[in-house]
Amino acid sequence: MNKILPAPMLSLFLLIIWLLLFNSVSPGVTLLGIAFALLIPILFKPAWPNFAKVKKPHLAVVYFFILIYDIIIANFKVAALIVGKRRSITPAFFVFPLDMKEELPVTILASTITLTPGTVSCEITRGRKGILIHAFSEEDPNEVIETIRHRYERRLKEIFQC
Amino acid sequence: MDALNELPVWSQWLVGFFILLGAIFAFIGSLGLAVLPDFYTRLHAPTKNTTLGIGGIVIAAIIVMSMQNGLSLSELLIAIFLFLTAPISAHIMAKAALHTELKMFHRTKDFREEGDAYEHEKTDS
Amino acid sequence: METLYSVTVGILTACSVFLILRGRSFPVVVGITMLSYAVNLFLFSTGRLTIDGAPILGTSDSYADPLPQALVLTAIVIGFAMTAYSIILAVRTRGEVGTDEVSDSNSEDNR
Amino acid sequence: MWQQHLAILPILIPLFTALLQLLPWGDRPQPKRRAIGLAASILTLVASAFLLIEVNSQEMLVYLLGNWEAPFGIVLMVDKLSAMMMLLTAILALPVLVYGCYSEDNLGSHFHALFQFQIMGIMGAFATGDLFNLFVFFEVLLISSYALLMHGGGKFRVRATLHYVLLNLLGSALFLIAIGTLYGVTGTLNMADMAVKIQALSGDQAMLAKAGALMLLIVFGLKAALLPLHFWLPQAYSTTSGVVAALFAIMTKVGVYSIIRVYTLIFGADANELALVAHDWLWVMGLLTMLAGALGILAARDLRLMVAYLVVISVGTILTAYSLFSTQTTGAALFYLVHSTFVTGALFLLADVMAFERGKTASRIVSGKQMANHSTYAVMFLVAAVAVIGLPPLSGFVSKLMILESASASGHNFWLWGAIIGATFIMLVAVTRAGSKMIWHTLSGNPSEQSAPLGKRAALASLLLLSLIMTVFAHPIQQYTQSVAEQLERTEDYPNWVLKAPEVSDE
Amino acid sequence: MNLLIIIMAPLFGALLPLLLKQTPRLIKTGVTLLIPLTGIAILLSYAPQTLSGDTPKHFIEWLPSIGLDFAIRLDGLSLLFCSLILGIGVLIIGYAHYYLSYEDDDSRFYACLLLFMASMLGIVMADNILLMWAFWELTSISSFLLIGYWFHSSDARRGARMALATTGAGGLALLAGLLIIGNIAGSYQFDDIVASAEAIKNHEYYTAALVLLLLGAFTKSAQFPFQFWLPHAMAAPTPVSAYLHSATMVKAGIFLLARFHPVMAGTELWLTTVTVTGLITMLVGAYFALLKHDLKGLLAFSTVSHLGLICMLLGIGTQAAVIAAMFHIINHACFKAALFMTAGIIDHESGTRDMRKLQGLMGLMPITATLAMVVAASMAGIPPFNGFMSKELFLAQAAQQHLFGGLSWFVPVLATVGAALSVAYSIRFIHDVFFNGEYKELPKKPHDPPRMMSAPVALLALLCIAIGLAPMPIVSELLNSAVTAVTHSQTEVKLSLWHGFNIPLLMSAIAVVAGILIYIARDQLFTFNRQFDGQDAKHNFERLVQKASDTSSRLFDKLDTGSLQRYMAFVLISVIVILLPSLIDISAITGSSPQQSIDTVSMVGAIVLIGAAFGTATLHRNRFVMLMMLSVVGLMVSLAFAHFSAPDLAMTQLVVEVVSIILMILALFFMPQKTNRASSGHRVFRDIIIASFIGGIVATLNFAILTTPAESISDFFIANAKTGGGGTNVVNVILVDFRGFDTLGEITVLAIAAAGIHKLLNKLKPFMPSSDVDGRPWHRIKHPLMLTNVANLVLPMAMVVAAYIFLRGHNLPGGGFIAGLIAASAMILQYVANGVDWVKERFNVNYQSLMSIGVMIAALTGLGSWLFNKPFLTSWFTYLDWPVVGKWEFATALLFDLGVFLTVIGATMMILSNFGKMTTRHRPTHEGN
Amino acid sequence: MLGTLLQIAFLLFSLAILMNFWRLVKGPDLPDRILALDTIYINSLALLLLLGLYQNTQTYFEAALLIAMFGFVGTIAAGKFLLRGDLIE
Ligand code: NA
Ligand code: NA
Repeated sequence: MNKILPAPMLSLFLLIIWLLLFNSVSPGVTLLGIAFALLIPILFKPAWPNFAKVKKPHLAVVYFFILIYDIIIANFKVAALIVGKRRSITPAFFVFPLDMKEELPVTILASTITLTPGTVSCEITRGRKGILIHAFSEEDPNEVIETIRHRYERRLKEIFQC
Repeated sequence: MDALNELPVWSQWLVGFFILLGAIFAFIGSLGLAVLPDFYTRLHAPTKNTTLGIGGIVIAAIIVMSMQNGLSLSELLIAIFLFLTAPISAHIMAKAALHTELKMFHRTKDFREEGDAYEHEKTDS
Repeated sequence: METLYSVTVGILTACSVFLILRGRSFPVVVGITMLSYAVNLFLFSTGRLTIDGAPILGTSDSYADPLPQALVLTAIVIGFAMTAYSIILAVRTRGEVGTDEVSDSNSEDNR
Repeated sequence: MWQQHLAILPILIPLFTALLQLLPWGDRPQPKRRAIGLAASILTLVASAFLLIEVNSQEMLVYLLGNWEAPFGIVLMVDKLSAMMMLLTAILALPVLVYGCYSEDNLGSHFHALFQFQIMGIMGAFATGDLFNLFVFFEVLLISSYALLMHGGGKFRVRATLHYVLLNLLGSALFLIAIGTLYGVTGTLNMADMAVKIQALSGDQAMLAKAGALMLLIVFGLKAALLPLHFWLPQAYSTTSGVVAALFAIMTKVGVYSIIRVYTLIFGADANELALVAHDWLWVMGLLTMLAGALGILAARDLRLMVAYLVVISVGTILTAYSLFSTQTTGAALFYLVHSTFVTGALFLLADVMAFERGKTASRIVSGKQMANHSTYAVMFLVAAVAVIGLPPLSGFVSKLMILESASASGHNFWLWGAIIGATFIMLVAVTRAGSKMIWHTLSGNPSEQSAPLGKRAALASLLLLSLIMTVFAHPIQQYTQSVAEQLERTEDYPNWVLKAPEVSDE
Repeated sequence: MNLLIIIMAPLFGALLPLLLKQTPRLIKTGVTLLIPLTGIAILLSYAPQTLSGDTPKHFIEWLPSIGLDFAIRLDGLSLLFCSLILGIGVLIIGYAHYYLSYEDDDSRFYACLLLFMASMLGIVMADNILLMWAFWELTSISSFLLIGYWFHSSDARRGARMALATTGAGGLALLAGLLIIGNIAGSYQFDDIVASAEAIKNHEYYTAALVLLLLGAFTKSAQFPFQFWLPHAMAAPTPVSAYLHSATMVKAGIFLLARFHPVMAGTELWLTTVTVTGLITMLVGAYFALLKHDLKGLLAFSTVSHLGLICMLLGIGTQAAVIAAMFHIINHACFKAALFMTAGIIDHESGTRDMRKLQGLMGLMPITATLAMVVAASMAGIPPFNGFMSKELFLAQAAQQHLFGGLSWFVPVLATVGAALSVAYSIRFIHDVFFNGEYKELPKKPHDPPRMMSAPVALLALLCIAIGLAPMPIVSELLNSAVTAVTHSQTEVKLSLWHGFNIPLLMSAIAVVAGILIYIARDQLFTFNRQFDGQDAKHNFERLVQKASDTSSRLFDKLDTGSLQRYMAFVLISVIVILLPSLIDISAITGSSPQQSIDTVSMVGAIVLIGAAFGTATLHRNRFVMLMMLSVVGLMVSLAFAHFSAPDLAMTQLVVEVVSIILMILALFFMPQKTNRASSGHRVFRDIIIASFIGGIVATLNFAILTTPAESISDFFIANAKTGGGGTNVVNVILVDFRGFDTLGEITVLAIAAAGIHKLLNKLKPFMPSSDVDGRPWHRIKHPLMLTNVANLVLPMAMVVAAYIFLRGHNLPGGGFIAGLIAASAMILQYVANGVDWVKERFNVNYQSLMSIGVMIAALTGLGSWLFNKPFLTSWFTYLDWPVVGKWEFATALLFDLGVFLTVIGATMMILSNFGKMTTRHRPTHEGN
Repeated sequence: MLGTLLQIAFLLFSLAILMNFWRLVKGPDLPDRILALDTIYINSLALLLLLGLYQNTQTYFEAALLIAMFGFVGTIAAGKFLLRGDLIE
């Protein structure tokens, strides 16, 4: 199984991409897609790191929608600030202390931080202890840290069980 | 162009909404890039607004294509790739900015402690 | 549109030529690369400018001239190969000669 | 089966050989590479020879690539000129490769692959009947030459290569502009078809095409090293390794060939408003090129540089003669072209072995120590000098005499006579000076212990022998070049041959 | 055929001594001697024919189309010269046998001598004037080798080069003259030319032809003002001087005058030029002969003088003058060869040729002295020797001519002066060497040479006496036929020693007396001449050549500065100069097509494109910014392609752009990132002008084309793409099918570039900065975590996209090339994100083989059509109906495109990975985080 | 109506690109320029999508996809250059 299907999630993902690309689920396309979805992970297996496995896929879906929602909100907030009182913003640098160490979850978290309200993850600090964040306009970093911890990090830990 | 006008009116409204939304967001993103005071704040504008702006256009495109030829989600791929890569770009740029010690907006509050970032360490070459 | 297009190509060419006349290898290579862009635009336009007529059968009533497109594609690839070679050659020259100047050290071109 | 594909063999053989040379050949690849390369070069030579024989009886071979009729597909159009140039290339390549197989190929990587790619590019440029395809093959031969020029490395070589590369990149850009202009006006890329379309042009369109035609002159002039586009050549040829320089004896000829091809077939005498657009320019530039070359050999302080300028002179001579645009002068110029390719190739090799055996003084025109094979080189130098200067009895004399004779006495031609005779005199003075310094003015002491391998000397000798052969068989060769010129003159035949060549139908 | 042997024997016989290199000299000499002896034998067999008035000929076709054939003849003139060349040649070879020392390379000497002999024979026997010229130049070459025989001496080298340069230049002039003559006559055969003599003389180019011809003759014969090279040729071994400067080389010029006498002579121009030149040369030569302290120098200038004499006679051109000339040719050959050999013997035996050191040798070498006195007397024109006779004839001619109207009396006076000088230097030769007091210490103690070495001299001395005493039986027939050949009229030569008391005899007497007086007063002459010392022709020549060389060098340094900027400017200015006139000729650049309207996007695109272009050009000193501007240009170009219906181009441009920028940034690491202002203001101004012109030209062309109605072959592609090529993406079908050959070439270029780059990087020792441009140390993290992860994610996704783009390329935008670049870009991202080692550990792909195989697949696909007897690259496609899957197209074009795909990946990766590997392993780093 | 909206969208995106370009020219620092370039890429992607909508064709889809996929590679390269100088190590 491992030989034929080294990364089932990836294969599935690739198949989806394939079908999206062709915009068709005709037998020919699907069969070929399956072939590629199986072949490519085998070919690129050495380059596929030992990523943490998604243990709770349904939570991942929830996470995804929360993320979409937050992205939209984030946009409105930042847009309002840009158009409105951009000279009075109070940017801030602070560190979000990480509670996880796994590569993939940390990456997802950092990406999430960047995509969501008023924060950009600038650095992952030494020993993967924290994420240096730049906030667009934030008086109190602790509030942000709490939100991130609660809203994203917690969920990610659940999804990946780490 | 003519083909678009043949779409049902409700979908025209929907498409129009998403196009406008996307365009406005993207515009604001770029506006932010142009007018915000320092690099770090400017970084926020395009990574969020422009990305979402594209999202709007993508949705509009999906609606149009789907209305014409049945469900068509190809354009979703564009959004996927964009959402996957935009944070990395921002991350690397921010790293570079920190590394080159760019001047910050004077109102920036710095809660960093020594050792939070790598670039302050002395090299041992 | 044709005026705008040709003026743009002309300016692009002029800027490239200016770079080509610089005294160091790097700007010259960049100039040549940019010139190849201009030339590609030029070659492309010999099929005239067609909007909404991509030469994909069944997508339009009147198609853009596909031949110049194919030629430009070839030209782009060749241009890429040449850019790659020349830029690395420039690096090598700098490594061996110690400078990236392309004019002789005792000529006035350098000053 | 292979006869019907004869026209493309001189392109495909080097291509596949080069690709094979790119594959790893185990721990000691070089002997295998040499064997493959030599075998392929012999094959190419045989194929080119057959091609010439075939063309000599059939006038022209047209090969429809992809079985698409002209002008839509790309055609190979091998007429007598092409066949001659291809055979010339193949003949030159063999001894040069033999020379290269004596450790020259160890000086840098990919020598054998690049060598074959180079041949492929040159062959393709000679064979193709399509203007854009000519560009592609120009690029093939240029990129190979960029890499080959570098062979062996070194400060001066790298620098000269950089200049050569960048100038030629500019040339390639101009080439594309010219092609674009001509396509924009005529709507075709096939040269024979373009010739037909050009004849029909008038007014502004003709002027537009003229601009394209003249732009091509710059492009080809750059390749051929016509003044004032020749500056790249001396540095590039004089700093590169001998074996590469010798191979490059054919490179300027590609430019010359293209000029002859385009300004005879497309913008020749039948082109109505565009008839002979380039010939006045060629005349002036050719004469000035000879002058520049002559000054160059006077100024040269290094034998290889001197030979490089001899190449410049040869280009000037050929093109000035060609610009007179008569069958006789063209025929004579082509004879001279063949001769000068062999002789300058031989001279580059000679300069190389001499430099090797002279040691520290290398190929600088100063007295140096006696070479291990001193008397051999003395004789070779004498033969090469006599040939290249154009003194009797060797091929240089024969070909110059042909040019002078064919440019019958008239006001215009006196300039040519003056230029050729003047250049010959300067060559005489400069080359004897070099020979007297390098061969006669040897320092006392033991002769050099470095001796170039016999194979190198044999390769060199065989190139010189070609000059002798061209002298003895001057008449048949001259008859061939004359028939080439006559065929070139009959431009009306080309569209008939090329555009009416039938596709191969299913049986 | 036999006739041919006379020339061919020495020509190919020249190889014999070289082949016999290892044998004793005697054998070499013997074999060498056999060759001219054979020639003499053949000559003798033909002589009766020639003497009876026939002209034996032989003809071999060589290059009939230009009139160059191997045609030879043996008329009286040829016979005369052949006898001299072969006869004296035999003597010289015998003499050289003793003359050359053991260290001398006798093989080379004999070889060159024979080569020279052959070329001389060729000149005098050629029936085709182009052939004659070929041999003419061959004498220059072979004499160059002979004069430079002792090449270790700088005098020999310089003398040889000067001789070659002078005679070579004359030869080239001669060639032009001959071509003109041949052109007028319509043939290069001698008889045809003689037949058109009148036409030639009346032709507008006659003057030019004659001047060129005379230049050839005068340089060869060392006539004034070209006499300067001859004395320096004396650096040659004496046998060479004896041969070249008595009987052969210098006489070639005289021969030429004689040969062309029937064609060119008789005009005012001929008469004046040849006569006056001869006269001046005679005087100048004689004067300098007297001044020389070197025995051979004296003889050399005496030769110049005597040649002037002959030349003058040919100028006068009457039959009697020609007889005198021909006779003197024989006489001069005899006594001058003998004198040279004598000088050689003296040099050989005493170690010097300086007359200021030599004296009183009479007692030590009496035989030599006796012989020398005989031949010197002949030279001085003392009866009863042969020299006297021809001088009498000459003086008679000088006295009789009426060439210069009222000033004609000048000629006999000057002739007498010349004769007097001749007497004077002859006396000097004898008196200074053999008498003039007692013998003084010399490098070697001289004595008479071996008998065989004197033999040739003795033989010639005897000949001098014999001819003098009995001219008619010995030379009359030969002279008769020679003069007939020159004048083309029947001749009856009458020669006798005694003509009675007459004007010439008086002149002779005056000359002898005056000569003695001049000799006595010679010291005053030496003193007078000392002020001109340092005016050495050799040095002048060297200086001239050096100066020409230096001037060219300087000119070159000015013009060709080794500056690429300048070369580029030359090319661009050429474009402007050549193209502007034709663009000015265009009446209106707007063609008949209407323009389309401009939309917002195009406008903005154009503005950004132009802005970015300006940015790239102006910010070139801040290179990183320049690259970013370039990126914008690339992006906008790609948008333009998209906007104007070229999706394939847009995609290609996009991906290529990405890869190029990466390459450039990679390269920038090894380059200065910021540079100081490098160009002066006026140069910038010049460059802006050039750039504007080029931009203007391109824009004009572009606009003119865009507004001209299109007519092209493209409809064919649109019509046949689906039916003939099996695809709906016409561009792709063109690429892989209609013009697949271009694509094959294109991927070949890519492969070559990759191989070339590998070659470039092989020995590269790049300059590597340890800190960035502001002096900041580099960031310590090589591979940021987020980047690594995303790159890993993107790789398989990109592969799916690549597969998709590849598969559908034939029908929709895409294809092997773009797919290949997509795959390659994803791989590059791996390199950037994870590093070389990481990738290498995981993918052990030999990119070079991959790319080679890629091209091979494409090429083999093309080759496949051979199996079906179709031309290379003929495509084939079919629709396969598979169960479940449905109908799928299979096309060979896809296979071809696969080759493209693999090549692109292989080549791109080979380029980037090799370049990436360049950096040192020792950079301060910190793995991951 | 959609036509007008599309025109407005074109205008907005065009203005956006102009503003990005202004930032690219102005800087002041390299990261600013990199960011501007990155944004130009993304806005161009949007333009391509809009063009596709406008012309009702999918021919620009792949080009847009490529920008989405590889537009950031240039940014990464530039950033990496600032950080390490060497892209591939
Ligand atoms: Na690297
Ligand atoms: Na590295």
